[in-house]
Amino acid sequence: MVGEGYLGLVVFGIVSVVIGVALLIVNRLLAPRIPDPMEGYPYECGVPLYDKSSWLSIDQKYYLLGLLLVLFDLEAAFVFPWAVVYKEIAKINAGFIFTEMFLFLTILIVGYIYAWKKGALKWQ
Amino acid sequence: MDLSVIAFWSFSTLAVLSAIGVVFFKNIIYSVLSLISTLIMVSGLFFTLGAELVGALQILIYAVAIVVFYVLVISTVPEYKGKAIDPKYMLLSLPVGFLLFLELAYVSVYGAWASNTGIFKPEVLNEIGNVKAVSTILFTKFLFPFEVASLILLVAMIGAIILGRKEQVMDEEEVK
Amino acid sequence: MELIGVILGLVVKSVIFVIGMFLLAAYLTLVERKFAGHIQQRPGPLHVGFHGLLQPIADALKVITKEDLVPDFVDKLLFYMASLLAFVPAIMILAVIPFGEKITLFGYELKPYITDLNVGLILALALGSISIYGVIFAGWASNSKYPMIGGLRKAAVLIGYEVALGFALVGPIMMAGSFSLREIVEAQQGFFGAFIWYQPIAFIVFLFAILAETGRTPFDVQEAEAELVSGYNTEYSGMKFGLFPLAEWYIATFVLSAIAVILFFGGWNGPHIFGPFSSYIWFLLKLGIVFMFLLWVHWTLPRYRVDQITELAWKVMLPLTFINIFLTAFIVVIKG
Amino acid sequence: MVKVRYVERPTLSTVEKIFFIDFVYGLKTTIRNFFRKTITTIYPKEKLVPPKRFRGTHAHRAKDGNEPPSFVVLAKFMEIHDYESRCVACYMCQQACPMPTLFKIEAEQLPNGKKRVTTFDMNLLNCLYCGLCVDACPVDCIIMTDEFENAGERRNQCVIHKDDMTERGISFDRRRGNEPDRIWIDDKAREKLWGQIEWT
Repeated sequence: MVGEGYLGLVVFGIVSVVIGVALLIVNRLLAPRIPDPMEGYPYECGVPLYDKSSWLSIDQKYYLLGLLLVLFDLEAAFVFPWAVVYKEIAKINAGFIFTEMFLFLTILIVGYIYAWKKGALKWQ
Repeated sequence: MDLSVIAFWSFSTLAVLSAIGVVFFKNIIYSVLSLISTLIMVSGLFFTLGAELVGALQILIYAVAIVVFYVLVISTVPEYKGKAIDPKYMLLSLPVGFLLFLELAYVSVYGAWASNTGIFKPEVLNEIGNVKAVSTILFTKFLFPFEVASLILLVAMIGAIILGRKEQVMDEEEVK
Repeated sequence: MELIGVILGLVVKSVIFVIGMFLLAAYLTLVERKFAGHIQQRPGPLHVGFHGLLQPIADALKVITKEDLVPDFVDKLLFYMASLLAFVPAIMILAVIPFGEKITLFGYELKPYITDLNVGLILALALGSISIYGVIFAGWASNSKYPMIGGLRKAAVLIGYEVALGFALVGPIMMAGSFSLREIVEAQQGFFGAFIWYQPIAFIVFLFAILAETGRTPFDVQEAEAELVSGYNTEYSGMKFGLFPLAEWYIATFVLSAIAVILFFGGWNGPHIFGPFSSYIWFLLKLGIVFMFLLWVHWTLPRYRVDQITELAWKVMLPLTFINIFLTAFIVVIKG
Repeated sequence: MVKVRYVERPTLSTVEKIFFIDFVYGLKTTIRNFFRKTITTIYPKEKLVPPKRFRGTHAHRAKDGNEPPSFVVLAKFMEIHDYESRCVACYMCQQACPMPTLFKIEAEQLPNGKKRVTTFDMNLLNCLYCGLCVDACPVDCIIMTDEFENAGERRNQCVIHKDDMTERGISFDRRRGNEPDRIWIDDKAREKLWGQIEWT
């Protein structure tokens, strides 16, 4: 059964969550609580706050690279299975499996070069 | 009760719950968090069904790349805009969502009826592992869709660059 | 009933692994502080215990008894959750890492790992990236400028190294023909079987990605002390704060250098000169060397700018990985 | 008109780029430091002796026979006994001080027509140890010593008075009075750390 190996992963995850939460709770219980009027003030190097919230719009310089990341990660998802079987298929028919990925990667490298030339990889 | 049945029900319950969270959380960051949770739970579903490669790639691509992209987008949206709920979008989104649901239901029911085990019997699968089975199938039987996928990715990349570049937008304004 | 026994065994094993990792990480702080101190010609911790040997315990006690401050304008739930979100995925990578061969001791078979998965490598990669969310959300939840900028910078770094890391792993996977970390180690037999001899480019890219992922110096933009007071964890205190450096600097660095050892240095392979524990000793020895090298780099280099990191990743590292993939394809065909 | 000179950034050669030569140089430097002896002093256990010119806590020189000629003139109008503070209450230090509230100097007229300094307090919490008062003093009275441990538990412990300043001045002159005036006590140690200095 394939799923059984993952039982360990799930158990480990739950244990680590429990230990992490326990640490936070222990800290909460042990720690002294000395209220101070300014203790909840956000740290701004001692200068009074300019505006209360920082959840404002920030000009994101990497919007386009974020899109490209999604595309390249998808591409990696295709390359990974290829890499796994490459060694075994190469014994039978090396030219076939190599050409296949060569085509795939070449098409994508064309896209990559296009992105580079268009300046998509730059800080905008 | 079998372990995989328990796992299936708990993963799917959590996935549905966090999917509801994605829709109904008013704070946009909480929506993203529950989106991550949904995606991880769905990958857990893949794992319980024995599709290891798909599950792992699900985490890698969806939970990392796509969510990071969402975080980038959200950081450009002010908080007050993220909280606004406009009911008029529901008019459009409800029927479209229902249509998508119907399509998915059709595909999955049809797929369950039409699929066969193919060359990989369960014994073979246990021996060589799910990953190699998927890869072998992908690079022999489904070779053409695989190469077409690269073309689709190329088109998507070019489209993204043309849409996303800031200079391009400026040019269009000048033309008008 | 059998199932409950299995789960109980797994729980005990997981607790041992997590607590062990905690103690190890605590002492890794001492190693790092001593090393950093001597690199700057100062002795590092010296007074608590013999040459500071009890310093990690003192630090842990201090962190756990600090006042648990929550600033006024933060998003409280997310504020607490972010530190867990950084810590849990980082330590979960530990579950898929094998530390050595199985040994039989007093009639029990001891497996030095929690699970051995067929897709261990991809899972480790994905979990490592998920732990970055902790940093990003910590920055967002703090609702303060420095943490916000730190979190967004980390997101930008993630965008940079993620792709290069993914493609760098393709080379070793091709050589080994598996995602399972155990099988990758078994594919590297002998001294010249280690993948570092065939994959130097992939190793350089992987090193770059480790440094970027764990926020070590050439790429530590998210907490650049000189510009952003302490970056994403400026508003944090107490154990909430303690989990961040623990996760990012110690657990993640340790675990990722373990993966580097597995991928490039032949894992636990080595001459059997230490008796039954030979494989563990080899593994920890190699891991220690990689870890110390990362520390060495951390305490040597100045910091890159954010845009420089992304440009480095996309314009240098990514083409290098493409070249590496083609070279490896040829090598595998020639080797047969 | 200001002339702007652009400095070309040093660029790496191809070989340096490919083999990370500068990176290796950096690693070499740090690892060399790693094997060197540490140069720290373990402070509360070991203490460095600061150079004579060190600007530490203030002190008053006493009337001990080494006074400058200006004091000899002024002393005729002052009621100062031997081994008492030389201060003549001229307020020059207060004038020179960038901080208006640092000094509190008071003097009184005695029945015999002479002047006696009653109060000379310095609030060191306000002091930035610039040493301007030392320059301003006409009778070489106020000096700065090598004492640097002047932290106190309360704020009023940081105010120093005339008598303890005199005491500190006497002990400073006794300890360091005959020492040559230079920064490094040991030239050899300096050369080992910094190398030979070439004067033009």
